[in-house]
Amino acid sequence: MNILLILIIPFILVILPSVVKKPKTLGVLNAVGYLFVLLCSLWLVLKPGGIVSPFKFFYIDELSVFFIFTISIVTFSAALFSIDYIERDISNLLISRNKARAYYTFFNIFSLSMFFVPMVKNLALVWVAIEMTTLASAFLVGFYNTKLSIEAAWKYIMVCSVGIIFALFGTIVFYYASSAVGVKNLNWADMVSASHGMDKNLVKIAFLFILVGYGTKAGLAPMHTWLPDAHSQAISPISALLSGVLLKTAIYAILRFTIITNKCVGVDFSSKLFIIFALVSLGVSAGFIIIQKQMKRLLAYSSIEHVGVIFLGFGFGGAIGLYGALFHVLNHAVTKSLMFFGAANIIKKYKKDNMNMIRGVISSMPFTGAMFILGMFALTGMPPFSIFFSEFLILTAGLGRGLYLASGLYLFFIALIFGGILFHFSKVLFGSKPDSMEITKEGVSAKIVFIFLFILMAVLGLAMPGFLNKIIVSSVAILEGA
Amino acid sequence: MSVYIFLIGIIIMSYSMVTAKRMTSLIASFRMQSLFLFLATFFMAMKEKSAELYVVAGLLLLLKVILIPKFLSNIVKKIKMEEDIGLFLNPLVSLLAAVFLTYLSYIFTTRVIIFGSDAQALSFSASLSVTMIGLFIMIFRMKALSQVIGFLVMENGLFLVASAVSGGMPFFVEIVIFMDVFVSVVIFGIFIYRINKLFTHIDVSKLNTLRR
Amino acid sequence: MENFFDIRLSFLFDPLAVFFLFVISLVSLPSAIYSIGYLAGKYSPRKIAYAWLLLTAFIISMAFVVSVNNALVFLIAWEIMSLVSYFLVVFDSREEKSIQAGVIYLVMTHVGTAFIMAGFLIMHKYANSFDFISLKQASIIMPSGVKNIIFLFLLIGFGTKAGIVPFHIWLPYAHPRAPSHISSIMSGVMIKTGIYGIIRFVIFILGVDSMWWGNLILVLSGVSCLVGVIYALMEHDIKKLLAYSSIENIGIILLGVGSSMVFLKLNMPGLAVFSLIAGLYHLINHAIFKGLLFLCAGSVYSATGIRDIEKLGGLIKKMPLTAFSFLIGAMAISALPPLNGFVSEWLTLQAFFIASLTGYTAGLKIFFSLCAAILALTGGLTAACFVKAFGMVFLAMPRGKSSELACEVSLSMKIGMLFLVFFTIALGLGAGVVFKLLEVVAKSAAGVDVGSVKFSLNGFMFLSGQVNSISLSTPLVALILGAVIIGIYLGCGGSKIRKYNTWDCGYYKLEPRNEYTGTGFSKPFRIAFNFFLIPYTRTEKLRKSFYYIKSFKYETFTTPVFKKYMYYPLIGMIFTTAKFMRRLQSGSIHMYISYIFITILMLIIFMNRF
Amino acid sequence: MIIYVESLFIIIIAPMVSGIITKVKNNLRMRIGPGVFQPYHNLIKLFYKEEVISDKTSWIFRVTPSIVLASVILAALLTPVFTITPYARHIGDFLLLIFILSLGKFFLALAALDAGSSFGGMGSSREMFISSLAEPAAILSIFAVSLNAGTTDLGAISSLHAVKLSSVVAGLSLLMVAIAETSRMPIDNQETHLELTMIHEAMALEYSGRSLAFIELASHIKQIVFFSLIANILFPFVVSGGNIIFGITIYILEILVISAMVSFIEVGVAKMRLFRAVDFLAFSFVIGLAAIVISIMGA
Repeated sequence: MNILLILIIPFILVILPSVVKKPKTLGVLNAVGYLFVLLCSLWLVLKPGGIVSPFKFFYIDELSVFFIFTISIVTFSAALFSIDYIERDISNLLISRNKARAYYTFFNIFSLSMFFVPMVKNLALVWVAIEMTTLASAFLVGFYNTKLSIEAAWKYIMVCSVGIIFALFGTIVFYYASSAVGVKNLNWADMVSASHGMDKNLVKIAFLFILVGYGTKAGLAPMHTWLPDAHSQAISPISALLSGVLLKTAIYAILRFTIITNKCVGVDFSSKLFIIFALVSLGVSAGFIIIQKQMKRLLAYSSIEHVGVIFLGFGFGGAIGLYGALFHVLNHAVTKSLMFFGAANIIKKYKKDNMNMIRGVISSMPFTGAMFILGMFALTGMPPFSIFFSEFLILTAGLGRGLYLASGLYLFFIALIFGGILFHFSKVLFGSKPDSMEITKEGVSAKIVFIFLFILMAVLGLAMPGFLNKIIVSSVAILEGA
Repeated sequence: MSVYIFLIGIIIMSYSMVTAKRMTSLIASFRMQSLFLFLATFFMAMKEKSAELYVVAGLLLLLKVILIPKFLSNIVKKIKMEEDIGLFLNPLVSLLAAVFLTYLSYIFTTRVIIFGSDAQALSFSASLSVTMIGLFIMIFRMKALSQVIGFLVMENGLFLVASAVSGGMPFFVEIVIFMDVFVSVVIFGIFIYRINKLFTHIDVSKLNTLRR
Repeated sequence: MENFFDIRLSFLFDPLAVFFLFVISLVSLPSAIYSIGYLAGKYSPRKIAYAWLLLTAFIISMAFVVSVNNALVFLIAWEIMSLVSYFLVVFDSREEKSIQAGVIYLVMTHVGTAFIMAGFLIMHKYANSFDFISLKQASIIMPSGVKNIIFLFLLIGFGTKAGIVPFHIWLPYAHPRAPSHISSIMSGVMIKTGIYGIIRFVIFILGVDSMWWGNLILVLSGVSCLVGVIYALMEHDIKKLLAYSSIENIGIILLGVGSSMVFLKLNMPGLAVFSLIAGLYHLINHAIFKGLLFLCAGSVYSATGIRDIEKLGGLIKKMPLTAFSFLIGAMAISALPPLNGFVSEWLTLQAFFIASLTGYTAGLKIFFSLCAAILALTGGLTAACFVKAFGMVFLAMPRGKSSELACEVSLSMKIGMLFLVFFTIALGLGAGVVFKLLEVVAKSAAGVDVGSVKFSLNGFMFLSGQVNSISLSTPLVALILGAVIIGIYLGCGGSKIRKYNTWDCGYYKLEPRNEYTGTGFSKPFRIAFNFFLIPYTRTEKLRKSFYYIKSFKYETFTTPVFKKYMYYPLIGMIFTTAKFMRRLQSGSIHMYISYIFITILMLIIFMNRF
Repeated sequence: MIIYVESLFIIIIAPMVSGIITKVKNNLRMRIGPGVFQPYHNLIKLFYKEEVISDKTSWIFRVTPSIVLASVILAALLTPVFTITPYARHIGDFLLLIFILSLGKFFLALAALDAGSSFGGMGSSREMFISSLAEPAAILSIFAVSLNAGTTDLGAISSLHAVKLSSVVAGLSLLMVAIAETSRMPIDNQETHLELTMIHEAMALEYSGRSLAFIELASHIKQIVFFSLIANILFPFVVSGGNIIFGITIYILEILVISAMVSFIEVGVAKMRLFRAVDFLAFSFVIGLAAIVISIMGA
């Protein structure tokens, strides 16, 4: 039942703005709603799972639950962060109150469509849901309606649509392959069970198209080009959503198809592709991070990097690799949202995004600064934070399989990116703040968000809670096709 | 048999789209293509006597032949853009490229995917080439609107693929996809309006301030 | 899979770990005491509290590093140690220089850690566990090629932290930037964790597999010795000078360790243990006197606010106790008897001597005697370096207002320094006892048990199977020296003394400007080693007319070889590639869409390759 | 007991050796020159003179002379002279000897800097330069001989009872080191006080009276220590126990020969530029290495 709650609450919240007029209350209600969603998904995680599919329309196993959980965490924190953010925008006369309400509407449509992705049974509907996420978020990317944001939105929507079209093509070919063996509905479970009989050649082609299509959405290089624009121009809570979970939904879709493909043509095919794309993404992101000037763009490129890492984990495979990759999905969602919120505060404070002009954040806004620096180290894979462990697991898998070249490149790029990020952010964080600037106190809600995410970031690393471990392990089992 | 005529019509139309220099002609030939698509589906429906296919065909007629082209031409009128669609490649070269793409998709179909029946292979390659041409239009035409049309052409191609390889997707999937496409076109339209408002043109090749 | 995440926090308190824990506490305690006086007044209370927090975190993390029993936990502790020390390096976060230093430091150490990680994981591939014991067992089944790879990775990783050439460049940046009590801990203890890593993971766990390991380490450490000391001679920032000399001393320590590795391979356990003892002895000595020297430099800095020795001078009258401590430290580091530095260098030289006496091949013998020569040269240069340092900072006339107005530091700082002074002398005189204790450590670390290292306690008498006996007794040396000096005083003290100006060739007045500068002092060395230092000068004339030159400016520089020919090209390469890649994101949407098209095309063409 | 007697003996005769060298030099230059006991007279004269001390100096300046003297006396105690009971000296070996000498040098260099005159700085800089290059050469050369003896204990070295090629070569390099260390031609010139060339004298420039006496005595002792080392290395036939007269005569002969050689060299060659000294010492270093190679080869 709570599955439906997870969908119903956002739906109600979609309608809410037309009823409630005051943005502040709207924001609070929003946050409360997503708190409930988070609790529901937590309950899903805690409850000994198994496959449930109400109405024959949904299909929810541990993998979906894991992704739902991730999405709900990020959406909750984004909603919470939005309260302050939107308030400040209104008070700065950046947006009107109606626009604020529009924001909440689109926010909810967006997250609703994201929640749909891991739930629906039919792969074509997965495609539809992902397309919907694009359309909904396009408005949020172009939210401020400036030249830059509109440009970003156009690129985002166009590039992603093209990618998505390829994904649809892949889906159709899959459908053809499965219908050849008599499965004429696009239900994932049936296709998996039928996967042995499918025409290997067809499945391979289909998978290529799926990978490129959804890969565009997931931000794999060289189809990543929309990502930095969209992430940097989007309104900041949404940037967190975009890189925190939107990419992950695309990854989810790819995973579903990967399972079928692996069953049909064996693991090697997909794992080779994954590793290649992952390394390309890592390299590209490393290069761009080193020469980056703008904070949010840098974070965007680091999302590309982390998507690369995740795919590397899936490519390396094996229980350890898959575990690491899934764990990394969660870790990256948490850490990157924290970083985006921090960047949002900093940019709001300094009124500029160019890192060469921002100095002394630690002294001008101590709380955010502290969180941001810790987040930076978490993001670059320093212990005791969680990302270190997932990256470590992935590396273990790689070396365990004896893929020395890939692992070496992985380490090299990680080190490069570490250097780049440290170089840029340490200049921003330390140094002396402009004298005219006075020290700010963050709002309560913002503080709560930071602390919430930070606790996740730190705890997941040192003490993995058992239930989460269980869910990941069983999703790994699903991925291995057991 | 008659299906093939429509197929050929569809491909011809996509060629004409490639050679088109003016927005109006582009939209018109898109409408024609959709019409051919509709006819193809309609005949298939008659052949198989399936209500679902009739409904799908009806939707095709409604959306792709009537609503969307109308909407697009409205945009053209509203924003009174200058007519030409901004070519990176001149029509002749584009045409050659399109033909080459068709050939490529034919090769792909025959060499890589091995179909049961020859007819299937033919229609598959045709539809694939339509998709490719759509992509070609998206890449080599400057104006936002022409990109939208390219997108729609790709979508047409996909629809054709779906119906070619396996008599159409499951019914409700088709419906949802139609809805989706319609919504996305509307949203594209909205963005085109905004672009026009901000930049006073819809030449997206000039939208290149976001770099690095 | 699950066992990946319950990180069992088990400890291994074998003699090696205990030894390192002792070293850590030995240096940390006085530095902590010292910091009370050092921080007071300079920083705000919040900042001081922050400093204490970091200090405790730093010490704890180091303690973890040397005492845990699990490679994964070791890695975590290792990274946390680096992180905390980074925060300490950027403690004065207002200055761009500290930030830059922090970045260089953390990036270098992170790269090192990446290598260590790779090494561990390759080991883990065979052991399927991170426990030291199982790794040790697994080391038997590893093929020797893999062992070589692991060794190289570990050497690079730990070498970066230890600061052996050519991975040393972070050291002169990072150490001076941190607050002085931290620099003393960093230079005294933290870089030693790199040595710990090499001993623990290469000698103890991996086991010396082939000859060239030891030889490689010997060569590298010999180079580190010379490079470190030569740069130290050229340097005139007092803390940078000390940092460079740390590089040199790490080299000396590793000379001991490396030769013990060679002996282990040649299976001469007695010698192996002996030279490992030598290495460990120098390790603890360096920890002590380098800590001491950094504390003294800190006191000078907090008294004058200057680190450039060219601007200091005459402080021995203003701050006698600091001067005395620094003198003791300088004597110890230049291996003057009867202080501790002398003992450990003596041991190392003995190790080389016996090696060149009993080594298997003539080539090996000559190699070892060359190592001895290098060590001797290093000793001489170090003495010169510290004569310069002490002379410029403490002797003669003050070269500026700030050093005239300087006054002795607060009590806690004095206590901190005196504590280490005491140990500097104690480890010199009590050499016999220390040797006995270190023998236990070395035996357990090398994993061999030998009766062949005997010594009696007057000083100590080293007898082993191959060699006749030699003897050294620091207490006796101290006794005789003391006796003679006192005798001289009693015998013929108290002659008539008249105070007068320094003789100035009849020049009307003698100013600080006439004094010999540090640069002048090191000029002979600069010319002698110009093949390595590549000095160049820049002169500029301010002239009124063509004939009348108003003033003449003359600067001399030395070329930082490793940075110029090793690191800059590397970084430049990376940046050029990055700049080239920038074109990928050209901003044209048509381009972006075509990327997708090309990608899919490529994939389809090469489909059957996957 | 006897060893301390002989150490005392060399301490006493130390100044005379310098006197002899000066005498020989003068005779070679067709001069009469002062008698061989002149150094004693100088020392006594200085000992009773009033001291002038710069007011810029600190306690380092005061303690230095006694430390220098003490260090060389300890060195003298370590040095084998003419009667060797091996391992009689439990103090230390040749490494200690080298390091103890450098202790003296260290303090002398500091004291030279202490007065704050540029001469002192020049002197200490050059002295440290020379000695830092001379030390490895010395260590190498004695290393070679100890390889023959199988131990670094000087007693054992000097009672080897066989002239080996390696020890001869080593002795040669040690002679060069001795020339450098005792500040003689062609490295340094004791006779002049020319600012631009002097090294050792420049360091001692500020000293006068009793302190100067100590330092002079110290340099005499240092010189004889080196000579006896060379003697016992080149000609390691020092009697173990027994027949002391024979030992003494041989020893004295050797010392005379060596000092004659030194004075010949001093008269013969011209002083080098400071940076040619590098080549000189590098040469002795190489010879020492050669000695090691030879001894490892077993000759």
